[in-house]
Amino acid sequence: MALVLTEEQRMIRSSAEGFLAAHGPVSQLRHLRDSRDPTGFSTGLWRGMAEMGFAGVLVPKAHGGTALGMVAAGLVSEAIGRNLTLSPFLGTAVLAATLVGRGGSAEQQKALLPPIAAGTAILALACDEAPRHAPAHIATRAEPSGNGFRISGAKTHVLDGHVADRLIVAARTRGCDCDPDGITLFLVDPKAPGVEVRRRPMVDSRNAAELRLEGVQVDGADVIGELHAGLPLLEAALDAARACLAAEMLGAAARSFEITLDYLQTREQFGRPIGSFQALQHRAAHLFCELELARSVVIRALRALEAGEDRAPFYASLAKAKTGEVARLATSEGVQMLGGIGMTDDHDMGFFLKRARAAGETFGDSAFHGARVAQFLNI
Amino acid sequence: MALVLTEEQRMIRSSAEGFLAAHGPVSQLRHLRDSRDPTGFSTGLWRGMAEMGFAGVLVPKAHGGTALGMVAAGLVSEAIGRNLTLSPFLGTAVLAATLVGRGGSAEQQKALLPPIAAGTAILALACDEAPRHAPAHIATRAEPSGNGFRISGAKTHVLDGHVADRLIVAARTRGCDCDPDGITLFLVDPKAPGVEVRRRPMVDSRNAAELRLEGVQVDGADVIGELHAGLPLLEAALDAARACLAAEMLGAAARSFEITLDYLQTREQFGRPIGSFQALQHRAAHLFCELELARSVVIRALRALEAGEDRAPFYASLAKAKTGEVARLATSEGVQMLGGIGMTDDHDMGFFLKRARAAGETFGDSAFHGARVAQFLNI
Amino acid sequence: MEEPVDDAGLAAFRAEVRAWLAANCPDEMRAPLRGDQDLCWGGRRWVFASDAQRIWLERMAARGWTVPEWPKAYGGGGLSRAEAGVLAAEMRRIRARPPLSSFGIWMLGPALLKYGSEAQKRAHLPPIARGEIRWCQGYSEPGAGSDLASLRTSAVLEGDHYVVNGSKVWTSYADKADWIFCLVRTDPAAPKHQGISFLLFDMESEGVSTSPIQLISGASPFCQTFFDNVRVPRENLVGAPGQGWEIAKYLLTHEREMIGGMDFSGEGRDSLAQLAKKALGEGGLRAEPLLCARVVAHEIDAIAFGLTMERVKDEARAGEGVGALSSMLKYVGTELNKQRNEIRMSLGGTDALGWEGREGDQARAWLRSRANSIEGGTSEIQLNIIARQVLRLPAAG
Amino acid sequence: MEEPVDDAGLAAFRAEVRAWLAANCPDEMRAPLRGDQDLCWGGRRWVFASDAQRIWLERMAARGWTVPEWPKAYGGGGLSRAEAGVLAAEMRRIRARPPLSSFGIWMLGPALLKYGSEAQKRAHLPPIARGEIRWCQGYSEPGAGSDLASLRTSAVLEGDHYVVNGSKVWTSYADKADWIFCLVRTDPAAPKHQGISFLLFDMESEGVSTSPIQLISGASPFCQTFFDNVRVPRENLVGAPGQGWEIAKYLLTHEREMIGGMDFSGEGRDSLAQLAKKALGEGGLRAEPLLCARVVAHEIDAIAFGLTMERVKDEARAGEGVGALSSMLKYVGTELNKQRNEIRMSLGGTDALGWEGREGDQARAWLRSRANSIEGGTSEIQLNIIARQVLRLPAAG
Repeated sequence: MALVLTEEQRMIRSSAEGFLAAHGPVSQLRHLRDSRDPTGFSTGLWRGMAEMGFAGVLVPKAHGGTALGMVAAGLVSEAIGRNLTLSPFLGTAVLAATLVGRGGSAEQQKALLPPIAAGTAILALACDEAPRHAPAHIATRAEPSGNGFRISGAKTHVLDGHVADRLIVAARTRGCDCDPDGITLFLVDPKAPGVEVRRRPMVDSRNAAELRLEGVQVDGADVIGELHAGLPLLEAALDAARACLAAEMLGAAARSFEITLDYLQTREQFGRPIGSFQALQHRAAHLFCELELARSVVIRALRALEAGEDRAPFYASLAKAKTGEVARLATSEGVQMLGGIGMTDDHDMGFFLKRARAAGETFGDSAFHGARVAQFLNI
Repeated sequence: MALVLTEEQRMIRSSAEGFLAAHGPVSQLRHLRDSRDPTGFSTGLWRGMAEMGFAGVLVPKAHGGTALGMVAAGLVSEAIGRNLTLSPFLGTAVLAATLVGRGGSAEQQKALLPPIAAGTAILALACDEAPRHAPAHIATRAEPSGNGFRISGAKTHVLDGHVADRLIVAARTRGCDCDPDGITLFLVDPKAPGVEVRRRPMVDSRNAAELRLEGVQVDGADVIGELHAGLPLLEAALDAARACLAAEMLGAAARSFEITLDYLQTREQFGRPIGSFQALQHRAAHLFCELELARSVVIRALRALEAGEDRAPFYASLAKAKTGEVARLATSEGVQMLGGIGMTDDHDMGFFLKRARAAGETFGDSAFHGARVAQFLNI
Repeated sequence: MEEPVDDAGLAAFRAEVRAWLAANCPDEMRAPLRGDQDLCWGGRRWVFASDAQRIWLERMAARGWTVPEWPKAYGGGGLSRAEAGVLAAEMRRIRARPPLSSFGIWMLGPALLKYGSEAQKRAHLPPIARGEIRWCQGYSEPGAGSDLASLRTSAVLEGDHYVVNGSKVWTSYADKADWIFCLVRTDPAAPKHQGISFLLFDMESEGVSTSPIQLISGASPFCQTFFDNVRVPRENLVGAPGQGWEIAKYLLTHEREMIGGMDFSGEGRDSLAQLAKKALGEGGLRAEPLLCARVVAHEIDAIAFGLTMERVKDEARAGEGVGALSSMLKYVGTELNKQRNEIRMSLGGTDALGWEGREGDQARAWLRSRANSIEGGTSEIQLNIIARQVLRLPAAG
Repeated sequence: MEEPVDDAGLAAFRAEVRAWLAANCPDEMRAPLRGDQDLCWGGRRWVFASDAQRIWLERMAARGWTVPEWPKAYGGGGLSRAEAGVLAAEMRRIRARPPLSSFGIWMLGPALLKYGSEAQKRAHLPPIARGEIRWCQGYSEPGAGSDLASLRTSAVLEGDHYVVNGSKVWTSYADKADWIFCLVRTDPAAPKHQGISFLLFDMESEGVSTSPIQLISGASPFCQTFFDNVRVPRENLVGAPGQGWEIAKYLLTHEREMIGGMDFSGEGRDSLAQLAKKALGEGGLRAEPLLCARVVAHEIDAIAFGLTMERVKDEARAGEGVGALSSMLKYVGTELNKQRNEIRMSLGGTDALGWEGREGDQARAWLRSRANSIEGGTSEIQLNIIARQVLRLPAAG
């Protein structure tokens, strides 16, 4: 399987990069943060991304999507990472589109996929319940009630949960708290009685809501996918998101490396450019190599997911584990090599550092995915 | 507790260093190796070390020792590490002296401690049974027989086992293979029927025998310490040996760093000393810091053992874990910075690399002791 | 910590200190620092966080124990090094907070004791000891970065006054400080490292202005500071004209030791092992071997570093001197502190990503720690110093 | 490995290759290499380890598949890059050993194809392809180390012959080689990098002597080689006089790629996960979280590196070129191989410390791996190349 991009994919990459550099650059993030924007992204930009076909990248054409596939979703994510673009791309266009696209009933698909592709509906996945990712560990319970269920529990780190039109909630319909079996996914209206959403701004200027559900009534038709057997569907969507996060971290790492290189070439100390100091040269060269490794695992994971390979989850974890470390290294080296200026809020480097941390933590950090890789390798 | 050496300890250090540099230097190791010497060390040197009081460093004065204590034992070990001196110091003067000195009966002490201190008896501990250290994991069994026991099993990595006058064998008198309870230590005559000793030369030109015991009869009076409760005694002796190995690795690491620095200062490439290249300077400076950390944990462990602190095992593991990594780094950097010349057998650096590996592996490597530290820290 | 073994004199002193602390250290001051907000910096404009904070400072200052080893004549405690060690240990034992945090104590004081005139010592040291005057440091300049000696702020002697023009950057808390100790160029014709002098002046002098720099953590502990024809009496020059670089280097050594050791006094803080238990529950780390491995490796190094700090101090007491080893402490200490904060963030998981209010404390501490290896001489500068001054490796090029 | 998807032409070729290999690759040649001792180097004095080894070489050479992409006219297979990829994949599939290991194939061949005269190609390439002539490389000189261009071996033209004087070091298997390709200084007056030429000569020429260098692993794969008035026909100079440095750099790129990739073709070797299971038993790693963490981190990087090799090759096929990226492959590949050997030693525990006979294989492989980051340009040189040629960072001082 070739690990280079096709001509079409190159075009997608350059159009995503061009569009986001123009319409969703770092300065937009800075502005939204400084103005304490309650939405946390530009709805205008999101409409623009929908027009570009990005919101529907994983939505079938029959439902108004562009169906460009996982590699394209990753390339958009990489451009998002390069520009630190704020948008509901990950939660809506990747997670929700995968969940509904793969597990949704015909009615659900018809109702939800077109607005996802059009950028008019925002969905949010409510999965994690503890600070460290553990998707099989679900204590939120859905008890049969009437012709549906009553859901009670608490969720954390619900990306875009504060502005979501619909929530997708993982709840337990049977079994004990960490049983892989017995998990079911539900569509929940955030305005339904018993739903409490608290917006939580994060270090990377994104928002992830804290959610409380107290006896929230849903209909039987709100189940996405199979009753009790929601975990494989959930994991499939999470793997898509993890690979896109890996691509995003790759983009962020690559961009901060470029900024760092630029600084090394121009900044002078002791009468010479600091990039002429061999100790920094070797660290930069090492970082370059790490970025090349990261690039390889990301494209491999995206291709594996696109082709539906059995080993796709393995490659998704490999990519998330490796890019998490590389993005941490790239942004840390960025701040260190920039010195004082890199510590100031005026410079963009801090935003990359913050995003690398948050993206690294989301849906399993390098330790989580390293352990998952170990499991696949039977270590 | 002060972490600097006393005046007396400084004198011990300089006399050990002076004596071994003169009488047990790296060239002696090279000669013994090249001549495929079957003993593996100079018996003349060992007598000299006994005369210097090193063989009896842990033997009470009443039994002819110098009773200089654990710090002194560590300082001798450091000098051994600096010179890569081959001798039965670790097995006889540290392990056996501790086992017999702490656990031996009056008769055993009277019989064994004076010849240990005089350098006329060589003892060897037979503990490990698998390639990775696990002192509680003893499958060798000692069944009651007559007025004593019959021992059967196999042992590996028995330091100096090929020339030992007496073996000290850890065997199981009750319980299952990895039960901490039920381990007993026995004095075994290597010439007794059923004992088979195979000399095994190692990468560091030392010898560690493979031992087979088939129904070896020992007397009840050959038990060292308490029946079934030998593990704490064994661990105490192992901790003394681990701290001495840590000190030895510190010495070896420090010496190879000196050799490396010397090379950096004199070797020219591209028209300048290679030590003027900043990338190498930073790596050397980092290594210097690591050596300082190693020095601190070694002295702390030695003092803790000497004072019989409760936390002595913790500090012994801390020292073994840290110096193992530092010695690996120092010798690896040594070979790398020396380049081709460091890869040749003509240069001494390879001996340091090999010894660092073997000493690091003996009685638990950094991973083993890191895990033990974690246990103590309740991680 | 084991009970220490003292000789007779020290034992009596320890008993006295222990009793005095028991009677005089307010309960509220016996809790670990939760963060920078719990420090007491003193100065003309200081607003005490609590009566306990004020009382604790006053009582300690009255005994001279804010600066235990300074001579009594200058507001110090006149303690021997061993006695000061006892005081520090006894304070740690009850987890007493430091009564006063002060660049005057850590940096200017030692420099004045060594280089200052008798008049300068009598004028400046007692107010430092009592926490009445808060000092800031004017070293770095915009564009100079690690190349400190390329500074351009000028001080021209006009009659009895130096007239200072230029600007400084990364001056910690310049907007809150009362006085500044400042490197200025008094002889523009001399080679780079000469011609630099060490000048003290009041931040309320006409022509001084400050502008805070916002950091990635959201805090603004540093300022850019501008000097526009600031007139400074010539008796405020410390040492001789042109001796500034020597004084600065002496003082940087103190700063390095302080920054290196800052977060590793240890006793007041939770270990990562404890934090892991809080974050993941008892035994929770075992489920994550990779995170566990990182925690263990860090703890080993942190303990080794703590022991090294102790050993270096012991050796300094034994007369071996610290000197360039302060670069080692600074480098290792700050790199470890960054690592500790990285691991804390991992242990905290998505909880630690919060940003607003107290929810953001951990993330802000993490971002703050990133500056450790930049301020007070970058890690790269420390490695250069070690390579050149300790290892005696040849100069580049 | 997934089954590949070929277009029609390739699919037919794959079927043919698969059938041919099934019929022609001796069973004994379908086992993973146990070490260097299983390689076949060929040459005048080669003694085959087995009939199978000889037959395998003869059959592959007859098809030109020892050098699949070389033109048929020079003993090659004349395959396209895609076809060569198919052949390599099919060989991996049955774990077929390489029929021939050869510096002639890896290094001299590509240089001759690019810079050699038609006569030189016809004279030297076919014997390389058939494993009849074994080559060694004369680059490094005593005292020159990484500063390759400071070489001093001289070649002075006297009539129709160059007269060569000097010595080389680190010449791999010089004592076993038939011919040498050698960098010599033909113009001592020219600047350092100019005045160097690329010369071929027979090691049996009068005046050539070799002396093996014993390594820390106990093996002696390298020699010091001495030239005392060796007379070499002038037609044995490749390219133009003074073009030697250019040819050498071209050729080093090939060497780097080879060394970088050497131990990571992967399929024939056990993964560390498998080795851990052998050494510690099923699940044995779980008892040691710290060792486990090291194994996992290595495996992640090893897989990432394998994918990167693949990607770089794909990009080269797509016309993007490898160039300076070979330094990346060399640096990462060799550092990973050293790490892999370190971890193997840890997994092997005290067993791996054995030294005599087969018991010493693992320790010797570990020691051997240490040279990876020194030979063929040190890791430091590779990082310099990346910094300067890929990242375009400014020259030092």
